[in-house]
Amino acid sequence: MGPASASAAREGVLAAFNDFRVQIDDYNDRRERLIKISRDITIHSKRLIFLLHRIANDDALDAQQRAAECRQKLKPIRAFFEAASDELRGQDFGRYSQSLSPGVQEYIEAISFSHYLEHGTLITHAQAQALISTPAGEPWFPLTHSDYLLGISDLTGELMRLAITSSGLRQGRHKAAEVCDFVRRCTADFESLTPYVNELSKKQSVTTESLKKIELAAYGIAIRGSEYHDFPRSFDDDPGHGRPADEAY
Amino acid sequence: MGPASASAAREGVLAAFNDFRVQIDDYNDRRERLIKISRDITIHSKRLIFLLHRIANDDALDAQQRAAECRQKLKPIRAFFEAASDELRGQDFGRYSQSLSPGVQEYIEAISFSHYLEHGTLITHAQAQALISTPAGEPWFPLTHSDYLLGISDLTGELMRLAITSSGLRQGRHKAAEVCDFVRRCTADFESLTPYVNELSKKQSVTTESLKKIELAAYGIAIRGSEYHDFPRSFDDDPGHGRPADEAY
Amino acid sequence: MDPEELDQINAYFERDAQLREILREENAKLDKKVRSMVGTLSKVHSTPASDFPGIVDVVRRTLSGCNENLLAIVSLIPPNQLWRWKETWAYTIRSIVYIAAFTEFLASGKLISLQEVNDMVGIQETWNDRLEIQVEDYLQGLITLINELSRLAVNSVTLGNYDAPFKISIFVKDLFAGFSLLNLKNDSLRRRFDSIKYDVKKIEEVVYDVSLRQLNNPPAESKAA
Amino acid sequence: MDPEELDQINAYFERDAQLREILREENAKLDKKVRSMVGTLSKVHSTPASDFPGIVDVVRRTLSGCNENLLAIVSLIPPNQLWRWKETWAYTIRSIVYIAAFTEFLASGKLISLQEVNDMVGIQETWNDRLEIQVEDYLQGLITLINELSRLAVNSVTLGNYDAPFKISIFVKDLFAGFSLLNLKNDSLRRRFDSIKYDVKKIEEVVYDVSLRQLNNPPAESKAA
Amino acid sequence: MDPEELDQINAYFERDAQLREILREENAKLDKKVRSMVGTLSKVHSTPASDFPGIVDVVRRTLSGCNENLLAIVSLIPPNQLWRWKETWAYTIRSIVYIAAFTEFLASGKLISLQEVNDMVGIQETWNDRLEIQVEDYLQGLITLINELSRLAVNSVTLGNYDAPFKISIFVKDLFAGFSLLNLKNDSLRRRFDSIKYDVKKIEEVVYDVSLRQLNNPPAESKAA
Amino acid sequence: MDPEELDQINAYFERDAQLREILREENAKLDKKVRSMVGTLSKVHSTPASDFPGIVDVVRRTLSGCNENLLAIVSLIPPNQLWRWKETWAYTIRSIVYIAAFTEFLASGKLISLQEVNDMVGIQETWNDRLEIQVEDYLQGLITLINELSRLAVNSVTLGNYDAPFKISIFVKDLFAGFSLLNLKNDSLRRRFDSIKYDVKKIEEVVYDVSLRQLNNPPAESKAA
Amino acid sequence: MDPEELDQINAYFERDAQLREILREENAKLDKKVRSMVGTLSKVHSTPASDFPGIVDVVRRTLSGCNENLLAIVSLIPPNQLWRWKETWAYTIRSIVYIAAFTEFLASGKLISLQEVNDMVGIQETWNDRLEIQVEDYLQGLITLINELSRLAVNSVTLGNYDAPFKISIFVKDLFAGFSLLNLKNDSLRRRFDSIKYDVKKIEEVVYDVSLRQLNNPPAESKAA
Amino acid sequence: MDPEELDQINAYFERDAQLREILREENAKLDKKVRSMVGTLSKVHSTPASDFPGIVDVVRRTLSGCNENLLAIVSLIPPNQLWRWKETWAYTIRSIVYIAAFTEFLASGKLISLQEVNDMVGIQETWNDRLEIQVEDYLQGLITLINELSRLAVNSVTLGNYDAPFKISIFVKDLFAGFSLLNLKNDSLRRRFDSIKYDVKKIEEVVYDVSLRQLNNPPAESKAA
Ligand SMILES: [Mn+2]
Ligand SMILES: [Mn+2]
Repeated sequence: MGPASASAAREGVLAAFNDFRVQIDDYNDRRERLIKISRDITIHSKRLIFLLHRIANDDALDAQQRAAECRQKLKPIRAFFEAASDELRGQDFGRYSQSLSPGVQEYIEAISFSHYLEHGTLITHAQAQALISTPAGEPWFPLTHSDYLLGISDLTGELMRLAITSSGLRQGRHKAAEVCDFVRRCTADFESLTPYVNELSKKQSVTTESLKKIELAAYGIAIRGSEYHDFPRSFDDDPGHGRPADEAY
Repeated sequence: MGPASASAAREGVLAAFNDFRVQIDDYNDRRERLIKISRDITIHSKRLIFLLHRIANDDALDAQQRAAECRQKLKPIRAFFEAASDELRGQDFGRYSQSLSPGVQEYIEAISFSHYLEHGTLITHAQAQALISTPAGEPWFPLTHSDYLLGISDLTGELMRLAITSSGLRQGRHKAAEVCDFVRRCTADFESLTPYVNELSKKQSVTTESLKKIELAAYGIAIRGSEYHDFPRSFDDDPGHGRPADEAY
Repeated sequence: MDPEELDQINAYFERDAQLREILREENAKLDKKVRSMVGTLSKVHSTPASDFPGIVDVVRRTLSGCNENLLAIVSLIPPNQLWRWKETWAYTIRSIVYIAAFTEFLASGKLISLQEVNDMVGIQETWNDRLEIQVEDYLQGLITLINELSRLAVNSVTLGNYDAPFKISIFVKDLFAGFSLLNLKNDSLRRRFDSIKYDVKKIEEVVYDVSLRQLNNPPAESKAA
Repeated sequence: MDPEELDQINAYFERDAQLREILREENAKLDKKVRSMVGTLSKVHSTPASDFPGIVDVVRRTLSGCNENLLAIVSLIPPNQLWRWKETWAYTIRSIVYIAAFTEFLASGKLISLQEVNDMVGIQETWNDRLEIQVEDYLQGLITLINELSRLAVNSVTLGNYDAPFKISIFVKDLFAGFSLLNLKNDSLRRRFDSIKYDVKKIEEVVYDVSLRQLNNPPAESKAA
Repeated sequence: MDPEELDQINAYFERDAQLREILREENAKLDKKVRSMVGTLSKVHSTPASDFPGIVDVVRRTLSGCNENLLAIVSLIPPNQLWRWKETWAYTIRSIVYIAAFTEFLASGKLISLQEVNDMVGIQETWNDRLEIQVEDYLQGLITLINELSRLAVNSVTLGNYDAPFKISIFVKDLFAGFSLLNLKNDSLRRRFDSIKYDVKKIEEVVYDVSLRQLNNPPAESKAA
Repeated sequence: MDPEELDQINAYFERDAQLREILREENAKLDKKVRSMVGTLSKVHSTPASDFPGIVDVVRRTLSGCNENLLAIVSLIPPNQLWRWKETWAYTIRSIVYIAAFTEFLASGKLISLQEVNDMVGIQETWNDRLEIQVEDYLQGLITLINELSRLAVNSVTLGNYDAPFKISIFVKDLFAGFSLLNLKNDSLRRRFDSIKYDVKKIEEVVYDVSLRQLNNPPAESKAA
Repeated sequence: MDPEELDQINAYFERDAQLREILREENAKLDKKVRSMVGTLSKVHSTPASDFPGIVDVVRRTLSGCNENLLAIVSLIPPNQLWRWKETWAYTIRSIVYIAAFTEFLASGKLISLQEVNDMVGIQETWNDRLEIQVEDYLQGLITLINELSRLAVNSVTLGNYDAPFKISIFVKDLFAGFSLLNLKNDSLRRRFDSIKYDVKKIEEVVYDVSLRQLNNPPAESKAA
Repeated sequence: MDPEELDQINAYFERDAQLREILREENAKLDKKVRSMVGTLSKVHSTPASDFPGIVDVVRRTLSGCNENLLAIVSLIPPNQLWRWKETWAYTIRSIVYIAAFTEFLASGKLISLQEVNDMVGIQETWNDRLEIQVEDYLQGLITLINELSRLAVNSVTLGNYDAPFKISIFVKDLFAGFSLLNLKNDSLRRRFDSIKYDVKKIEEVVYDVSLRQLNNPPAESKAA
């Protein structure tokens, strides 16, 4: 092997690796873009969840107004999904979807919270997929079962917060019992799936803790309600009658 | 129990706790002071070790000059020991000596290094204790066996550095073999004590690693020396003959 | 290597270690004052509301005396090194915010602003490259206040003061609503905010207990609170 | 190492290890008594206050019997080696403080002093270079007492004793004020002290529940407290 | 290395790995049944006490059906290797103890004994070098029961059953007193035992809430307990 | 959750778990062949270069026989699910790349291309939605080759072959230059790439040792390289 | 809880704890002998090969004396509880394997078999439900030997013995090839096996250094190896 | 809470998150240039010394072009926030120091000063509250240089340049002596410094090999180097 062939070999190697560099850079760039989109979706979804907590107990709003506010907040997220869908066509979904997962899960948490507040039921996989679709109903990309389940699992934490903050409020008294029922069913349903989804089984203990906190909130309402049954003014009266009526109470 | 006696009870509690506060503050202050002294001793001891590394291979100095430089550096440490001894009289030694331990161990590491460089032997417990004593030979406080052993254990790490840096130098060629022997004996002696001193058994694996590195240095010298036996200029000549003679080589 | 440059580098490392040591000591002095104020403030739980002004007075005097400690600290920090050293005093500063905010609530029933806390302890605008109450510190201090107010609601009723829970309820719910508007990251602030829902709930329960038993004064007055 | 010196060091550590073993066994005997007293004391949670004297009596008899175990331990410790060995029995001594303090509270409603604990179990002044209840042990024992008293406040009310929570509240608040005077480091004492805040809160809530419903006897007193 | 010996070593590892795999599969089948029973039992939290017998019946039928799974497992274990393989099924066995003990409590209010658990699922004395409910497993199952009973106390009250907490309280306190007498080492059993202190406290608080408001039927009974 | 939907999800995951199990078994069969080839290849460290062709031959025959295993795997993967399952066989595929690349180096001194690896084991273009050697797998395999070549440089000299290190040095340096062109993230590829710096250094030292002693044949060439 | 059952449970825990304690003490005695043998063996690193027989002799005498300790241990283990207690002595047994294998290598240059280790220390076939050298222990001991042999290769050369590395290299490579054929799981054995790759490499480098400088006697032999 | 203040707080949190993002991107651009320079510099290992000037030239041109990236970064940092953000670019800056110091050594054989590095990439004195090469970064860069120079000593000899090791030896020993005078804490700098003893040793060995074989030029010349 003379010097000439040696340098030819070197050129060959460098050419091949230049090619790899392009492929690796493309892979990393795309991952970076998706991770950024995922972060953006997460931020917006978290804000939606905060908003839902705020309006959940706001007497001044009716169901329709609430739904309208939600849809408003959902709009910008659609743009992110559309941007992500370009990177996730065909084979690429398998390759890159993990980078978007955190965002998708937080989004599922947000829309399932909104769905629960509006309908009192669990959003189905199909309904959730429909909210990750073009206006024409074409899915931007498939919603995986695990993203769906992990999002729902986080929902129970938000419901716990809802149950506790609203248990002190008049209109929240029935809520705690309903939420308790709902989360109990979620916990039971998840139980059969934990052998398959590793992260879910980790989250299951958090869910169980949330359930216990909700049970305590429901208990508090029940035991205090039982005492005030015989009182001159009923437990369900608004005791804060001295306050201005338009206060978010 | 009327209000009067209630407030009397409270006064009693507060008086007692004020007393506790004084005791706890005194304890904490004293610990703080000792920890600071320990840190100061550590810093000065580390500097002494650095100095010893620098002068160990310095041809320009003879043994006496080296010893003199060391004594110079030891002086300020004496003042710290004197200060510490005030806090460690009688019962207090048991109570507070732990706070000073890190400093004492680093000091043992330094003086045993210096002792080894001067005499080629291990400093004994009595000799080390004598260096933690007033000029009149009165111990400032007792040197515990574990501080002594743990300090010596760290010495082996410094000897490893010495063996490697000096193995490239002319006058270092014999050193590696000597150090190798010395550390081998230390490692063997410690082995019988590891069941009693928990920290020592942890350090023993570091010591063993150091020993292996020293063995490799000694090996390097031996194998290279064997090759150069037949060479026109001997292995033990100074090959850097082209350099200025006063360079620290 | 140039011997002079070596000396400079060594001196640089030395200074750093010493500064860390001295700052810790100065902060310990300030912290001692802070603990004493917290102790004094904790008396409100067993004191009739009529005696609150006395407690507030005592605390505020110590509070304005903290200025000298802050001055000592700020004079030690080299220019531009706020972010390097702030962890040393962050915890103490948060307690100062809590103390200032608690006295303000007791005195006026109002929420103290960050600027008002600065004024109370004499933190200067010009220090802002060295020592500053950060937004996070201010919010952390307010959360501590909420924790304490839920206890105060309970203890006020025990002492026969049935109006206090209503005042506290209005104040805390307003603050809680404010916090809810913040976009918090998943950090320690978020975790502590998450915990105050229990305080809000407890205060609400006290308000209900008192209202349903009609122990509080005529509604008109509670409105004024 | 000089072989003779190596042998000496080995012998020294050997003696040490043996003493540690024997001390551990002696402490296990004492600990058994302590567990049994803790078990007896836990009956107060389901016993009317009128039967407390009987429980206190039984416990105190066992308590003074601990003297022989302490004597056995102290006779093993070489002079001046208190600090070397105290970890062996520290945990047991803290339980003894707790037991002594609990019986004193049940009997007289008062806080036992460190000296009184010494007297109860016969710890001599002259042992103080070998075995001694340290301030920290005493305080740890009192914290355990506070943990237990918050349970007692709850269970007393269940048993229809509505005055107990008020007594407990005064006692615990005084103690809490005492603890607040201490400058605790970030050590186990500090962490446990932080935990008693929850006990104080719980007791306040029980007092609140009882006051609100005016179930206790002389409401005037509780307000004055 | 001798090729024949290598083959033997490989065969040994192979057998081991296969047995581990099969045992895991067999245990997974049993675990599925266990999970389903746990699911059914968890309905007690939202069911009136009058419907408990139905739940108990369903669970007990599945429970006795576990015998075939245990038989499958025990037949796989080589003689004398109980201690080698027990980790595979220990967690499942503990759940079985919990399930058996919970049904017994719901049915009779009594504590099930280890032998009764063996009988319920048909574990034979002769299996004892291969498969056995160890004392630790039994105790672990009981601790899980206590965890669950504190939830049941809470949820019973929510459903308007004010007597259940008193029953639970008596049962759990008795069990707790038993556990307190055990000389537990610092292992997982000890840590979990420490956790049931919170359950006991929680149950005491529920009993307190009900008693304070005099919601339960014969108040005399609770005092006597 | 809707019971029907729950069932569907359960069924979906069940199918998944089964496929994973079968794939693992198929991969284990392939892995066995791979180990045997790695074992054969490791003989080069104690074999004169003249006997390399025999080793290469043996290995290549087994290598082309891997096709049937890959076929078995690819036929199990549902369309488009490459990314879902590739972790199952990725490690094995990387070893295949290493083996193919090593034989190529031994045979021709050249770097094998990804396409040539595909051809050697019969991976079809049409499988690319189910089974494919990814660029990352190819690079990982080459890193393993570099690790092995630094050993080969050392052992060749031991066997008196003083020219091999020069060949290896040129080959590895070219490859190293290629790797340096890549922008690697902080992942396992990056960590392993960092490790080959030591191999490069080792090879440089061997070349140095041989050059210094002028043991190699045509020194002119090595200087020109 | 039934008092009698409680007593039984306590007795069960007690027996267990005592047996653990005694076993630990017995193992400590054996361990002391083992440490002393390891110490004696470590002298090979600074001793000419001609003095190895003396070292081997001394060690083997102590080794056969271990039989009495093993007898003491095996007589304590209840039937069938090998798997329960083996962790107590596993580490010591592995050291015994290492010692036996090292003496065999020094004496004959050969690999000791598991059965030969048993014979050397008098472990009986009939003990096998209580005490046994497991295959894992045997392999772990051999790995320790390899770790030590790479040191010996280095130190032999330092002492001017240039042939030892070649002997060691042949022995270790053979052993390494054997290990490579084992189907190890991802456990501690696997991790330690990964570590011996470094030892093999180190030995190869020593052989390289000696060959490069042609210091060894009959170069032909090393090439043939 | 004041809505306007709330908006401000929210905006403050928002800005922070965005700045972190943009800084990361800007640093990535700079890092790309740095990698390319490191790649170019690595050619010295296979290039005759006569061609070094060309390599130095190419690198220095890119180096001065880094100024625009640093400018972009410094313009993003708010005043006084050097310590808040420096971690973002610290690693890149250290590589810049290494590159600058390597080119200086190749060009003049001298040690570059921190100020000269600043000048080379145009870092302004006035930026020092936002972006600055810290002493630690400078020292870290020099350590990387030493690591690289020990490789260069080896490879120079392979390429027949027998004088380079002497030059490198003088330079590195001087630097090593300088580092030895620093009082380093036990941090990453200390650990990396500790590792360079191997580089020093390797360089010495090369110098010895060359001198003893009398391959270098007449002594007079090496003195001049
Ligand atoms: Mn959430
Ligand atoms: Mn050291």
